[in-house]
Amino acid sequence: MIGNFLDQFWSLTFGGLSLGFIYILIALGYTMVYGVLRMINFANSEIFMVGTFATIIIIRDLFKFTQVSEYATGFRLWLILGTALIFAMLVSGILSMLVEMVAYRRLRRMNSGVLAPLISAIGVSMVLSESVRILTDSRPVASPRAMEKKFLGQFFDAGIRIDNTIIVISALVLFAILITFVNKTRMGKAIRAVSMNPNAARLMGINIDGVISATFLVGGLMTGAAGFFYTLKYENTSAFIGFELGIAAFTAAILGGIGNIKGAFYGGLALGLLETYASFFLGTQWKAVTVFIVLVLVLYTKPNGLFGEALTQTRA
Amino acid sequence: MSKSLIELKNVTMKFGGVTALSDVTFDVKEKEILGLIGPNGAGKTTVFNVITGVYQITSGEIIFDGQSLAGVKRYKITKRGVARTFQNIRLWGDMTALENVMTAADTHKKSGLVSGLFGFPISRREEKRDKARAQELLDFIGIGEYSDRLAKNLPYGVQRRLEIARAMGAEPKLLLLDEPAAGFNPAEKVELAATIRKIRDAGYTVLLIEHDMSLVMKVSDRVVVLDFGQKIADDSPRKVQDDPRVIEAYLGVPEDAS
Amino acid sequence: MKKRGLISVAAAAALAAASLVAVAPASNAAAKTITLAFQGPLTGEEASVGQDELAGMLYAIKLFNAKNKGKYVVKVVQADDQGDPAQSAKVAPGIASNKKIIGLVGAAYSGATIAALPYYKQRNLPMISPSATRVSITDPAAGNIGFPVFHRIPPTDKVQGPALFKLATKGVSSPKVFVVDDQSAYGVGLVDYMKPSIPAGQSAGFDSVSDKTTDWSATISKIKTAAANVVIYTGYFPQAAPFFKQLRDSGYTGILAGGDGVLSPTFVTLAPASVLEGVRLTAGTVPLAEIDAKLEADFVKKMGKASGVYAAESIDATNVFLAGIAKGVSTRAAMLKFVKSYSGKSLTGTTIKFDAYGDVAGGALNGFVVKGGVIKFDGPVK
Amino acid sequence: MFNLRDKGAEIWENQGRVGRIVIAVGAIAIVAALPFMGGTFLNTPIADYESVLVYPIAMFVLMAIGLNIVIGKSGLLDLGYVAFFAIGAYTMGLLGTKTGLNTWEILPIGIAMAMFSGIILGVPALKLRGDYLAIITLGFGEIVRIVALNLGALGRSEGILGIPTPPGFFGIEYAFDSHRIYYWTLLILILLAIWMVRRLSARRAGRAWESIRQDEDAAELLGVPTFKYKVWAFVLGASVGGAAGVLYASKTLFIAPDNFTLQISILILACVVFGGMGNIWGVILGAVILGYLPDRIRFLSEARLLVFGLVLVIMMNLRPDGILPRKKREKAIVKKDAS
Repeated sequence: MIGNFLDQFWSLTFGGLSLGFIYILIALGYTMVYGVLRMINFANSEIFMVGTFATIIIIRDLFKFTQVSEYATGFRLWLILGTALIFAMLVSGILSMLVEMVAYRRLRRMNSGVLAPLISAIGVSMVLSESVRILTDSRPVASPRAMEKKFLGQFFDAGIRIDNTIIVISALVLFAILITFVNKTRMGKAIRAVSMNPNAARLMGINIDGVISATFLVGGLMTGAAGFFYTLKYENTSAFIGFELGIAAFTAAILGGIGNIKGAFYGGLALGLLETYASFFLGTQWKAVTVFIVLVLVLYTKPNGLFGEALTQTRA
Repeated sequence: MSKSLIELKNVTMKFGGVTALSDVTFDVKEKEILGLIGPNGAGKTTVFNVITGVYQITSGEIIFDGQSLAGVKRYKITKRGVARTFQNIRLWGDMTALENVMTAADTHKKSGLVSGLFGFPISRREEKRDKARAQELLDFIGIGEYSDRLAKNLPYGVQRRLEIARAMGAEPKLLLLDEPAAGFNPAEKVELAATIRKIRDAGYTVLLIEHDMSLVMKVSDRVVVLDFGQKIADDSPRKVQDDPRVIEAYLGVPEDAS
Repeated sequence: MKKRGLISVAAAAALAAASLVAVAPASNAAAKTITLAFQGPLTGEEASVGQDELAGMLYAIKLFNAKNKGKYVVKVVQADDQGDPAQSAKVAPGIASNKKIIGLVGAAYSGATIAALPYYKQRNLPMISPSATRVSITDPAAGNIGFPVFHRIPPTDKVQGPALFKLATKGVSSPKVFVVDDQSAYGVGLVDYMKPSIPAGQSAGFDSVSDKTTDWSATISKIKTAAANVVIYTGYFPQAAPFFKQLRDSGYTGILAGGDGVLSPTFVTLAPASVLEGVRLTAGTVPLAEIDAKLEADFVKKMGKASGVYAAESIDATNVFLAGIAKGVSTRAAMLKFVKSYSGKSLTGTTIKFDAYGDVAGGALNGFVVKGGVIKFDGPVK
Repeated sequence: MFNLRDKGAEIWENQGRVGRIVIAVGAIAIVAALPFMGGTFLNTPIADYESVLVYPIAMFVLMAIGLNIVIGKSGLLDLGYVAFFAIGAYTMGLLGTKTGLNTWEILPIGIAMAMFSGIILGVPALKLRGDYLAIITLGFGEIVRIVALNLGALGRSEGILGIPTPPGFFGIEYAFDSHRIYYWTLLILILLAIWMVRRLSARRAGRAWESIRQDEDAAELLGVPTFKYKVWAFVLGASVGGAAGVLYASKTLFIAPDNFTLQISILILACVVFGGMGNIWGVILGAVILGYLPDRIRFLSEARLLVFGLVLVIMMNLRPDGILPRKKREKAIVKKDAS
């Protein structure tokens, strides 16, 4: 078994890493919102789901790819991928803001506690997934392949595939942009201020509603990007794709330390690798069990999550 | 002199690199009212927090009623006889005033969940006894008429007094009052001073944090002064007022008359 | 292809048979209303299978109603059980006590079927399932759970399991077979009945993967470690397509195979044609487009979407009831008697005749292979 | 604004002993008579009205009362409540098919199993920060289901078949289709659970839970053994879920992992919040409505779950504290912030 594991180590690791980067981006959606509102945004999984469909709309309907098309190359390929990424991000970002307006805003103004918005978000979640299900005749949908899945090279017998490489690099870039945004821009600083102390932020004249909208927008943009990368890598989606991935990403956010942007990063990576290794060693059916046992152990020894700093620091 | 109820011996409390209490030693005698004063950030509330077990002290020792409090769970410290109020009111807003006091009084109940569920005689007896006692306490503190009102709906002054009644509900030997007069007008402060004395006369020992000097000096038997986490004075109110180190500590830090 | 032509003829005959009784249109007032029911998942996560089967049933009824205008109007009560036994247990008594309903197509899932059966048996409601393949339902040794009301069109896991293995390893000189199930009762059942037919030394391993899985890299690593050259997936098409795709993309070049849960026209739309080229599938029936392209075209025209998984089975199941209605059957007892003694052609031209326990007697399995993005009939599995 | 909860409380409080007994008996009689009202507008299309009364409605009510102890009383967010339901059901399934024990003998065993697993889950989980409890409990619920799905002894995905119905007594027979009998049995369990919760609420345990929910640190500092009472809340909630599970298995004769998905946990949570967290009458009303609604709106066909979701969003926005809230909502005077 160990020998087999070593044989497969690098290909498992690459698979786990690229899955981990997708988790990171979705986890950011959870963690940003948690940072400012201290709430689990249950609808984030459906925002991701819509992001995958937005990607497919571009590739299949705008650029007319089918399952028997020739692969795109060169400038056209980058144009397609770029358009799809931006479209997915925008659709998810705007949807995320709408979700905040519908599910959270009124309740927040009424100071209603944590649970009413949670149920309201679950309701939004049901509406979104059932609407998409009806629109898709209840069937799964695939994205036609626009880019050939070439191997760029070998690393200890493990192929390095182009889509995984794109995911890792782009996700890193997006993450760097996000960190810069949060630390350097006016709005980013406002978001941090609200997450540290909403009352103080309000007294300082920060427009709380605006900041919260912006947080949902940014979280949605990241989640939408995850939808694009997911579609690029796996090429399949359905109205209910968000549920499992949402829970996984949420777990990742907690594993890393929720409310903490860096935590989402480490948590996503850790979860991607953990899931892949555990599936290989213990059988895929025990993956979820392993993940949760590890989660409990981690939280037991490090109450702020695996890589989380004290709660108030580097919080989004 | 009567014997000490609680003794802090060389207590040091560090948070990372910040030393909140440095080698603090003092005691509170039985049936005494001890005032604990000091400028903002001197470490007064930290003293409360280390006594009640919110923080584990870095070094030193706290002896309460002859036993060390090191590593004792917070609710057990309360059970041994220490109860406190909070500087920023932390009542259970969705409970009535009476329930607030009764909850604290539950500390010493022998009957628990199971006997409560099946209505064992001991549970009924204790329930009846504590209800009467809680009402007595509310009357004692002068807010008996509010017993059926939700705590969150009470006027500010009543909430402050309810904090005291609730702490007394836990039948403490030592009562820790954290700025009980905050936000009070002069008339209310006079009333409060009388109440604190009355509490002591009823057999409680009181450790009092208060910003209002005149109130502290009026009610305290003895005053301990902290500055930057260190004890700088420990004497009768009159002598402390004249202590040059105390005056220096407060100099430049004009006292707010709140 | 000769075979295909033959099937088309048979299909045409079957359609004609279903509408044989269509005499000259009588006055509308004389039309007799008969109610059938469908039970399966119509909302929620499992809705894909149920909606596709329902479309097949409605299609068959649309044809029948058109042919029998003025004589019969067949209506359908749609009982959504979300594929969940708990939901089924509250829907079933409602359907069972609705005396208008004289036949039920469904339930789609075996678990929901088992939960519903006590009620249908009690009220003597004949049922024909297009997709509940669990062996125990018709196994007298398991306690006659389904007898006498339960019937089904597809062959059971017991028949399909070994056949799937046979098809997957056909023409492979030294097969090393890796089997992956989807943890559903369907997938696990297929594997359980396949296992005894795997000769010693030909098994490369097993994996059991939740049907919510999206990333298959761990399973793929196991397959590579085991150096398998045949991979069989026992589950449904929504997971089969991404699994096969990821496996191929990782460089696997061996054989891919799946059962009737994969045999959906949607399957081939879920991955590039080059990836699915050569995938082998088994099923008791044949997709509509393979039977006759015109049939599929007509289906799309009438139902507004392409036919889906278990479409032919649903149409066959419905046609059995419709044949009874055409013969004037209007009560449950009569319908049950009719179904028990029914013998007729399926869409594919095979004979549908139920044995005492409700299985189609001598049900054989067909093999299919994906070519150029289309599922092609490849002869019966022998 | 008219407040249903306060109005109801007022009527109740203004009654003497006799008046209260009359109201209680009358209410129970009306509820017990529900199975006979199938002919009215209450009837559900397609699904059988009396079955719907048993599952989901009565089962949901029972589970919601149990979950309410955990979440409404003590403020602990439990997203894996279905685990206890599953444990009760599988206890019944295993013992009912493998041993000669009958439902009534298994009921206490099932409850004990659920309580035991409540301790297993509660002791580690309740030591963690409150925010994390949600994900840990969610994981626990999934673990229970996955174990059932993978253990041969539990029938894996095929589940357990042929679970016996409860033996009758006093001439009452529990046939699998005597929905009314099950409904009335559940009603008795529900009344027992209501009795338990009301009894505890008025005493030490209730006060301890309330204080924990509102300000846990303050509670601990005023002598409430918070950890112990949190575990108690978990264990009592589990016991109710376990009881529901035993009866459920004994009614449906067949259980499979598919019956115990995360969706059930979320639905029960929705019942509690939708009805009015912490107020047992609200919780019951919430469970009745959310259990009943999806079957009542079956005429919407494909769109019914979509409409169900919409109802959740709209109602939560209109009544954030639920239909019958805990207590009259007033502007908060006290501001809590960390010391």
